Amino acid sequence: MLDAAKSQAPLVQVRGLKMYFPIYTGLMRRHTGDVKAVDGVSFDIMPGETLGLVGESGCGKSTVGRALLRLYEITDGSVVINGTDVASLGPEDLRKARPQMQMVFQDPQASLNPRMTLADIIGEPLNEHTDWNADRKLARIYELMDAVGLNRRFANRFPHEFSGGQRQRIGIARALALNPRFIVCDEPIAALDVSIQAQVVNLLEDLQEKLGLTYLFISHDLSMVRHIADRVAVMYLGRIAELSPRDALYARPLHPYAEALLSAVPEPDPSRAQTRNRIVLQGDVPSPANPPKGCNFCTRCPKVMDLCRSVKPDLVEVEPGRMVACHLYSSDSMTAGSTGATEAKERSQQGESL
Amino acid sequence: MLTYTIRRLLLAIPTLLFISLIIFLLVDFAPGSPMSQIPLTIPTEVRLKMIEALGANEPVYVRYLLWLKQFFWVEPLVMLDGIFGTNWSEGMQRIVSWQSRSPVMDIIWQRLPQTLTVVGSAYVVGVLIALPIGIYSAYRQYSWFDQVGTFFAMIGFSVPTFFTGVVLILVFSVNLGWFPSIYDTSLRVRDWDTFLLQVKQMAMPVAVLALYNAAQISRYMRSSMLENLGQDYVRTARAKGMPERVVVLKHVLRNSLIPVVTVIALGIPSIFGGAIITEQVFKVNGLGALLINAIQGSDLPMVQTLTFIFAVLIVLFNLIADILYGLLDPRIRYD
Amino acid sequence: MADGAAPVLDVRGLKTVFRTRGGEVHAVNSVSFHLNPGELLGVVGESGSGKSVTMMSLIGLLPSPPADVRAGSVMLGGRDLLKISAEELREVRGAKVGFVFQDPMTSLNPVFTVGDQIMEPLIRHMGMTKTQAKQRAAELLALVGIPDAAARLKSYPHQFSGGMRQRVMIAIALACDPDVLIADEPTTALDVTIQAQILELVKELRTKLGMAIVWITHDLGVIAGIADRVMVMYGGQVVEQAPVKELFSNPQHPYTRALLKTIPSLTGAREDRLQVIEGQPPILIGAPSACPFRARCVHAFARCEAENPERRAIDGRAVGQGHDVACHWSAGGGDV
Amino acid sequence: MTDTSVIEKPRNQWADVWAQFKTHKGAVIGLAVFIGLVFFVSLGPFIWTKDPTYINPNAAEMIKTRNKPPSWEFPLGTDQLGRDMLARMMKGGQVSIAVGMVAMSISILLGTLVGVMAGYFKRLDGPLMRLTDLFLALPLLPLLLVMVMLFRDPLARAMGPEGGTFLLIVFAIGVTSWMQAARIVRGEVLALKEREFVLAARSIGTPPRRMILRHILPNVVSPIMVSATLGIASAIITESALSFLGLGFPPDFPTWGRLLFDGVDYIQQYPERVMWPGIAISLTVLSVNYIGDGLRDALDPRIRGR
Amino acid sequence: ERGSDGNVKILYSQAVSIMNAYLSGGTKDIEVGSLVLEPLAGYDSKGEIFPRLAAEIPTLANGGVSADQTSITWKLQPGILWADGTPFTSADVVFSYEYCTHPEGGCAQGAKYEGIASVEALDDLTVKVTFTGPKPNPYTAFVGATSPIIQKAQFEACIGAAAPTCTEANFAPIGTGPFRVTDFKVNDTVELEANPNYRHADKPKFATVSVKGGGDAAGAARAVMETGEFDYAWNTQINPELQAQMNAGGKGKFVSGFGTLVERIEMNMTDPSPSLPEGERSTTKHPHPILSDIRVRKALSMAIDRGLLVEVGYGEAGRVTCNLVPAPEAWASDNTDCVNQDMEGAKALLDEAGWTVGANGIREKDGVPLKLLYQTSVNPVRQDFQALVKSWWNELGVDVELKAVDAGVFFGGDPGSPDTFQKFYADVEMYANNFDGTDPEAYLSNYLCDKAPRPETQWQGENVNRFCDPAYDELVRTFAASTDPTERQGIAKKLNDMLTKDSYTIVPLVHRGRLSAHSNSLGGVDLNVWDTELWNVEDWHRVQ
Ligand SMILES: Nc1ncnc2c1ncn2[C@@H]1O[C@H](COP(=O)(O)OP(=O)(O)OP(=O)(O)O)[C@@H](O)[C@H]1O
Ligand SMILES: Nc1ncnc2c1ncn2[C@@H]1O[C@H](COP(=O)(O)OP(=O)(O)OP(=O)(O)O)[C@@H](O)[C@H]1O
Ligand SMILES: [Mg+2]
Ligand SMILES: [Mg+2]
Repeated sequence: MLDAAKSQAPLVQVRGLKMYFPIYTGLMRRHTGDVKAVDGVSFDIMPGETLGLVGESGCGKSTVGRALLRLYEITDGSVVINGTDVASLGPEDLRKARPQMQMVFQDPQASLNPRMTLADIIGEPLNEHTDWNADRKLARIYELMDAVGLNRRFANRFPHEFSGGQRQRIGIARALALNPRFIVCDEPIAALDVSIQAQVVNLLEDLQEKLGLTYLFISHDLSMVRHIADRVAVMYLGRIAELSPRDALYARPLHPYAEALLSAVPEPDPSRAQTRNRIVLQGDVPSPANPPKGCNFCTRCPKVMDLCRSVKPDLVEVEPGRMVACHLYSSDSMTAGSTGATEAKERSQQGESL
Repeated sequence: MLTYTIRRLLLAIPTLLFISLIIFLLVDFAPGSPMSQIPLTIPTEVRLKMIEALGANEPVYVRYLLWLKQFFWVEPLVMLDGIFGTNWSEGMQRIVSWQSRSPVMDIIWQRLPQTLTVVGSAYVVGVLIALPIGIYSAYRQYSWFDQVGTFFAMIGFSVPTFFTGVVLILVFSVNLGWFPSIYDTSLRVRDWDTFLLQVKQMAMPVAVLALYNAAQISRYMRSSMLENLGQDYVRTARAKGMPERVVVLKHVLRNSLIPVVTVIALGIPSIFGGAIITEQVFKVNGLGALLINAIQGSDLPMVQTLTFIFAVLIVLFNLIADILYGLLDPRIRYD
Repeated sequence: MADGAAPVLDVRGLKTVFRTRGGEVHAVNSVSFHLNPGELLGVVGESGSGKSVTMMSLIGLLPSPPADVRAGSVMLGGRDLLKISAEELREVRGAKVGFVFQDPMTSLNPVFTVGDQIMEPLIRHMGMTKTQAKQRAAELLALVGIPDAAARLKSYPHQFSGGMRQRVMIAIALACDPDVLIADEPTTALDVTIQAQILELVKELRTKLGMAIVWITHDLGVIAGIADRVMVMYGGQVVEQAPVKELFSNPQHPYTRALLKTIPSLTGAREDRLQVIEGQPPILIGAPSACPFRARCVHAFARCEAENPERRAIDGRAVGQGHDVACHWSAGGGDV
Repeated sequence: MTDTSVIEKPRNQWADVWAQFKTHKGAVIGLAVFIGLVFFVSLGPFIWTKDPTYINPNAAEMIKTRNKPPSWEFPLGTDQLGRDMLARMMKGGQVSIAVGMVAMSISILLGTLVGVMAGYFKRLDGPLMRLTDLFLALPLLPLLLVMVMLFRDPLARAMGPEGGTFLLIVFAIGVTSWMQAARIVRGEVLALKEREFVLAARSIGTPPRRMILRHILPNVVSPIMVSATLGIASAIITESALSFLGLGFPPDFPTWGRLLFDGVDYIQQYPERVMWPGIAISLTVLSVNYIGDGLRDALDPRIRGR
Repeated sequence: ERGSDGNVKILYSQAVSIMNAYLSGGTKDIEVGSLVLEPLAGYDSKGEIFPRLAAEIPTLANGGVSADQTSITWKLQPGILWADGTPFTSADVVFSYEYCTHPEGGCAQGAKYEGIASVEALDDLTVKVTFTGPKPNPYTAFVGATSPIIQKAQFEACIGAAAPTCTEANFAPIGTGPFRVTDFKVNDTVELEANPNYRHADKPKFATVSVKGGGDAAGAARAVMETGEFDYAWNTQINPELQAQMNAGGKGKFVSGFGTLVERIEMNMTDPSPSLPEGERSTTKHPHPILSDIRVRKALSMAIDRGLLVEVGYGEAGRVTCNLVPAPEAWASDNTDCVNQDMEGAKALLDEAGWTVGANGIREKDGVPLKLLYQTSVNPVRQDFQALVKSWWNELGVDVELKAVDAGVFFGGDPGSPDTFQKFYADVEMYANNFDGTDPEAYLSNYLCDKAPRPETQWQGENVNRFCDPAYDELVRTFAASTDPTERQGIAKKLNDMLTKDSYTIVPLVHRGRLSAHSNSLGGVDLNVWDTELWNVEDWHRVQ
C-alpha cells in the first residue's frame, strides 16, 4: 500500500486553513474580534498515510479536524479531499461527499446517542446515504461489527451497556459504514484505559491495512502518535509549529515547543526517568482570541529572541521533509527546496516499512 | 454586563410595542361591552350615548395611538408631577377607566398595596416554605419525608384555590372563628392590635396561595439540589472536613439556588397579576380582582393597561432573571 | 525508605461493597497497605480496579448507601478511622489527610472564590481568623506556584486554567499540613506540559514539606518518575506491590507484566503491533472466590478458578515491606 | 468476541421499557389507579346505565330524589336536581380525562416544537422566545372570548356542539400553556446541541429534520414528561374555570372540574359533593405524576440498564 | 342621637365603582351613592312616593301637577344644607337636569329626563318641570335614587364631556344625604361618616359606614349570617338549602321583598338558523320554523313546573308567576293559567300541532326534528333551571341543547358578538328583567314591532323576541295617551296578557324577590324594592 502512495497526488490537501470564531460585543453586537482557533494551516496527507496531529489542549487540533470535514464553515483557505474542494461545496453536494470522509470522536460516551441501539447507531449512515432494505442493512451492520470486533449479539444493546473500548469500536464502525477513504480520528483513545487504548490503536491499524484508509490522527499522547503516525504535525495555538516525519521528529525535535513537548512525556522506566532532563515550560497557553504579536510560542519559549516577539515565523522546510516555523532556523530556510520535501517523504515511508 | 443589560432593554422596546399592539387588538376584538353591567331598565338610546361619551366608538387605530401616547407620555409625566410637584401633565388626557371614570393608573396604584401584601407575602411565604422542603427532600431522596413532600406538592397542584379557600373559610372563620373571611383593605396598621388584625386577615389567603406556590417551587428546588449533590465539588468539600451543614447549606445550596432564583424571579410578575380566584374568595380586591372585574365589565382601557403592564413586567423579569443568573453564577459572562 | 519507622497510615483488610440492584459490588476486597513517613506510594491499575474507592473508603467519603465499608482497619495517628465517629472523622479529613481529585474542572465549587475555598479548612481545622486564613491562603497559592497569589485569591475557579486549578486543589489539600496527601489521578485530565509542571511541583513540595503521599494513576510513566513504591490493583485487590525499580525491572504478576507491555515507548524500538490485554475487566458482583484476572490471564490454570490467591512476599521480607504478589502462577504453581 | 453463532433476536425495546417500568413501585400503582379511573369513566357507564343528566320530570318524584346521601340506589348520592352523582362522575371523568390528556398533548407538542426550533436554529431563537414572551403576557380571558366568538359556531356546525366545544377548549388550553415547556425544552436542546453525538450525526450528513427527530427529541423526553404531568392537572382545573365563565361545555354537561365548582356551593350541607370530584382529580394527577416518573426512568436506557 | 351607634358594615357582592348615579347606572353604584346624594322624592318599601328634599309631593290635588299634566312644580324643603354647609337651592336641581341631559355627558339616567321641555327655578325653593306633552306619570325626574340632586358648585366644571374627568367629585360627591364620603377606593371600599349638616339632627344613628364590595353572594351571606363580620349584605341570592342552613345559624336574618323582576323564557319568533346568511339570521325576514306556531309555544310553557323551579332556585325569594308585570298589585294581571304543570295537555297540543313522536322519542314534523337551542347567562340557578326545563321538554319529546354565555357578553350588546341576548341566535333564552318605579308604560312599550333588534339598529332594541302584533302597537299608543290611572292599569294588564297567555312569546317563570341579609344587631332594616335598599339608612341603628 505504501509503494502506491509514492506516485500519487495527496488525498487531502489543506491550504491556508483558517477557522475564526467571531466575538461580538457591545450594544450593537458588532464583530469586534475572533477566536483564532486555527490560523493558517497547510498540509498534505497522502493516500494510505497517517498524519499525527499533536499539541496542547486548546491549540486547535479538533478544530482542524472538524473544519476538514466541513463541520464548521471555515473562515479562509481550501480543503481539497480526493479532488473536490470540500470547503466550497453546496449543501447537497456536501451531503454526497460525506461518505468519503468520516470522523471518530474523542469521547466514546458522548459521541453515541444514549437512546439508540448499537444497530441504530451503526446503521444511521446507511439510512442517510443508501436506500437498502432492512435485511441488507442488517447484513452490512453485522459485517461492520465483525470488522471492528464486536459480537453480533450486541446489536440491540445501548451504548451505556458497553465498556469504553467497545464504545469506541462502535464509533469506528459507524465511521466505516460508508467505506470512507479518509478518517479524522479526534483523540480516539484519550478517554480510554491504557490496556484498552492498545486494542483500539491496533484495530485502527488493521483497518488501515485492510481498507487502505487515510488517517488524520489527533492526539496528545505522543508515544501513541509515535506508534501510529507516519508524519507528525505539532500544533501550537492555531498554527503548525513543526511538521516532520515521525522518526526524525522523535529523534531530534527542531522547534523548541516540540522539544519541550517531547521532554514532558513521562518515561515509564524508573531508571531512565530519574535521569531524564525535562524541559518544564512555564505558564499557560495564551488565549487564541488574543495571540502574541510575534511567534505564538514566544511567551513560553526557552530560546526566545527579540525577533520572535515581533515577527511571526512561516512554516518552511528546513531539512528535507521537515518543516518548522521558527526563527532559529530561518537562515536555513532559503536553501531548502521543494524536491527535498518529496525526498524526505520517500524516506519516511520507507522508514515505516521496517 | 452593563452593555448586555442595555442591549436587552433596547431590544425589549420593539418587542413590547408589538405585544402592546397584539394585546390592544385582542382585547378590543373580544366580545362584550362596557354597558353589560348596567341594568336592562336603561334604554338602548341611553346606552348608545354612554358608549359614545366613553369614546368607544372611535376607530381602533385612533384609540391605539391615543393609548400609546397616554401610556408612554402622559402617565410618566403624571408620575413625575406626583414626585416633584410640577404640573407638566396638566390638561392632558389620561387613560380613564370606563367603569369608574377615574384614571386607570390611580386605581392600579391604589390596588398595589393589598396585592403586594397578600399575593406578595404569599409568594415569599411559599418560597420560604418551599426551599427547606426542597432541600431536605433532595438531601434525603426517597425518604418518607421526600415521598410525603412529593405527595403534598402534587395535591397542591391539583386542588384548585376556589376549593381550598372555601374550606379554610368554613373551618377557620365559620367554625372556629379565628380569622375573618373578608379582607378589610381599609385597615391601617398603626399599633400592635391593628397589626394582629392585619396578620389575621392575611392568614388564610396567604396560606391558600402559599400552598400553591410552595408546591411548585419546592419541586424545582429539589431537582436542582439533586443535580448538585452529585457534583464533584461536594466531594471536595467533604474531603476538606467540612461539616454536612456547611457542605449542603453553603456549597450545594449556593449552586442549586442559581436556577431556582431565576425561576422565582420569573414568577414575580404573576404577583402583580394578582390571584384572581383567591382574591375573589377572600374579597381582597387586589389587581387580580381589578382585572377580572374589568374584563367582565369590558372596561377596555383598564384591561389593556393592566395586561400591558403585566407584559412589561414579564419582559422585565425575564431580563432580570437572565441578569441574576449572570450575577449569581460567576461562570456566566454577558458582554 | 526508612523501613523501621512506624507507618503514618496503615490499612488492613479493607473491604468495601456497593449495594446495587444487580447485587453487591465488591469494589475493594481485603486491601492492605501502609504508608511510611515521607514516602510516595504509587497506585496503578486500570479503570474500575478500585483505586479511588479504596482511598475514599479510608476517610468515609463514599456515599452510604450504596457504599458500605465492611471490614478492616485504617490506622492513622493511633486511631482507627473506621471506628471513630463521623464528627471525629471530619476533624481528620482536610487536617490530617489531604485529598486531590482527578478532575480539576469540576472539583472546585464554581461559585466561590478560590480564596474562600482554600480558607475554609484553615478556619475550620486550624482555628484561624479570616485575616490569618487569608494570609496563609496566599502563601499556599504562592507555594504551589501561582504568581501574584494574593490577588488571585479573589478569582473564581473558571478564571483559572486546568493546571492552575489542580494547583489550587493541591493548595487546599496541603492547607492544614496533613500527614498524608492522597492524590487521585491528579494529572490525568491535564496536558503533558502541564502534567510535567505539576509533577515538578509535587517533587519540590515533597522535599520541602516531607509528607507521605499516595499517588493514584494509570500512567506507569508518571509512577516511574516520582514513586518510591508501587502498588498494582486489579479487580478490587492488590495484586502486586514492590519498590518502583523492582517492579519495573522484575514484574511478577501477569497483569503487571501485560500492563508494562501495552504502553508504547517514546524512545525504545517501535513495535509493529501493540501488546493488548484481551478481554474485559471483571464484574465485581458477589464475593470473589477466584483470581479476578483469570479470565484475561494467559497463564491461568485450574487453581486460579478455584481459589483467590493470597498476597505473598517473594523477596523474603514481610508482605507489604518488600516485593509481594498475589498470584498462583508466579508462585510457581503453573508453568514450573 | 468472535463467536457469531448465537445471534440474539432483536430485543423488543418496549419489553425492556416495561420491565424497567415494573420495578418502579409508585409508577405501577399509579398506572393501576389510572387504568382503574379510565375503566371507571369509560366502561362504567355501560354497567351503571343511569343517565347523568336525567332529572325526573315528575316534580313530586324529583323533589324526593334531591340531595340524597349515598345509598344503594345512588351510590354517590344525588345533586340538587336529583341527578345521579355516580353517573355524573363517570360522564364528567370522560370529559375531564380527555380534556386533560388532549390539552396537555397539544401544549407539549407546541412547547416542544417551539423549544426545539428555538434551541436548534439559532436564527429562530430570538423571534421564538419573544413569541413566548408574548404568549406569557397575553390576557387569557379576552383571548378565549375571541376564540370562542370566532370558532365556536363553525366548529359546532362541523362537529356537533360537544365535539366543537371540546376541540375549542383543548385547543384554547393547549395554546395558552405551552410556554413553560418551550422554555425548558429550549434549554435542554441548547445543551444537547453541543454534545458530540450530534456532531457525529452531522458528519454523516444527517439533515436537520432527522437530527431533531432522532437525536434531539428522544433526549428531551424527561423534562417534557415533567411538564406533561403538571399540564394534565392544570388543564383539568382550567376547564372548570372555563365552564364557570360560560366558555366551556354546555351547562348540563358534567366535568369533574365543573362538579367540583358546583359542589363548592353545597360544601357545608353535602361535603361529599365536592369530595368525589376533588378526589378524582387529585387521584388522576397523582397517578399521572407517578406514571410520568416511572416512564421517565423506563424510557432512559441508561437507567434501564442498571 | 346622631352617631351614637358607631360603625355599620355593609357588604355589596358587586363592588362600587363610582358614587355618581348619573355616570354609572349600576344598581350597586346607585344604592351606595344614595347614602350621600338624594332626590327630591323617593319610594318607600310599599312603593309609595314620599318627599325627601321636597317639602311635599306635588299632585293634581294639591296643584303641584298642572291639570293638563304637562308640568310639575316641586317645592323644596327650606333650610337644607349640603354636607359642606352651603345651602341647597333650586339652582342645584336645575343643574342636575342640565348635567344629565348634556348631549356629551353620557348620562346613564337620561331616560329619567325624557319628555321634559324645560326645568326652571322659579325661586330658590321652587322648581318647575315642564313636559313636552301630558305626562300621566310625572314622577320621573328627581324621583328615586336614580336621579339624585348633585351640587352645582361641585359639578359646575364637570358638565358634558368633562363629566368623567372629575374623579374627585364622582367619588366623593357633596350631598344632602345622611352620610358623606371620607374614603373611596374604586371597586373596593367606601368609607363614610355621618353628615354633620344632615337635616334631621338626631340622625343618622351610625357615626360611620363602611361599604365593602366584591366576592360572591354566598360569601356575602356567610359574612353576615355565619361569621357575623358584616351587618348587612346586599343581594344574597343563594340556593334555598344554604339559606335554610344559614338561617339556623342565628346570627342574622334574610329579608326579602318583591319588586317587578321576572325571570322568563323568551321565544324567538324569528329563525336563528346558522344556515341563513349573516344579517338575515334572527330577523323578521324569516319566521321561526317551529316556534311560530303558538301551540308549540304554549305546550312548552305548559310543560314547566314553576313551583319546582321556585323551590329549587329561590325558596323564599321567589314566587310562581305567569305575568310579565307581576307588581304592583294594581298593575298586575290575574293571569294564573300557567301555575300548574300540564304535561299531558302539552303533549296533546304538540300532537295537535302535527309534531309526532319519532323514533328516539323526539318529536318531528315533515322530517324536521323538534330541537331547540336554549341559552342563558352563566349563573348557577339559571343552569339548574335550564337542566330542569330541559328534562320537562325532553319528556315532551323536544330535543334541547343548552348553552350558557358569560353575562358580560350576553348582556353586553356588542354587535360583533353572536352571543348577546339581543341577537338571539338561539330558539329560546332565559333572563330576568324589571322596570323602574311603579309604572310599566316604558317597559311594555319595549315589545313594539320596531323595537326588534336587527342589523340596521346594530342589533340594539328591547323587543328581543321580535314579537310583532299591530294590535299590541295600537294598544301601547292608547296607553301612552291615557291619563286615567284605572284605565291605564287595565291597558297594562291587557298588554301583559297579550305577551304572555295570549301568545306565549314570553313565558314568565318566577317572580323574583330581592334577598338581602342583616345581622340581628342591626335594627331598622326595611327592604325596599322600589327604590334603593338603603333608602332608610338614617334610621338604621344598633339593637342590643
Ligand atoms: N464553537 C466555538 N466557538 C468559539 N471558540 C471555539 C469554538 N470551538 C473551539 N473554540 C476555541 O478554539 C480553540 C481550539 O479549540 P479545539 O477544540 O480545536 O482545541 P483542541 O486542540 O482540540 O483541544 P483539546 O485537546 O482540549 O481537544 C480553543 O481555544 C477553543 O476555546
Ligand atoms: N456508587 C457506586 N455504585 C456501585 N458501584 C460502584 C460505585 N462506585 C464505584 N463502584 C464500582 O467500584 C469499582 C471500583 O471503582 P473505582 O472508582 O475505585 O475505580 P478506579 O480504580 O478509581 O478507576 P478509575 O481509574 O476509572 O478512576 C468499580 O467496579 C465501580 O463500578
Ligand atoms: Mg479536541
Ligand atoms: Mg478513580
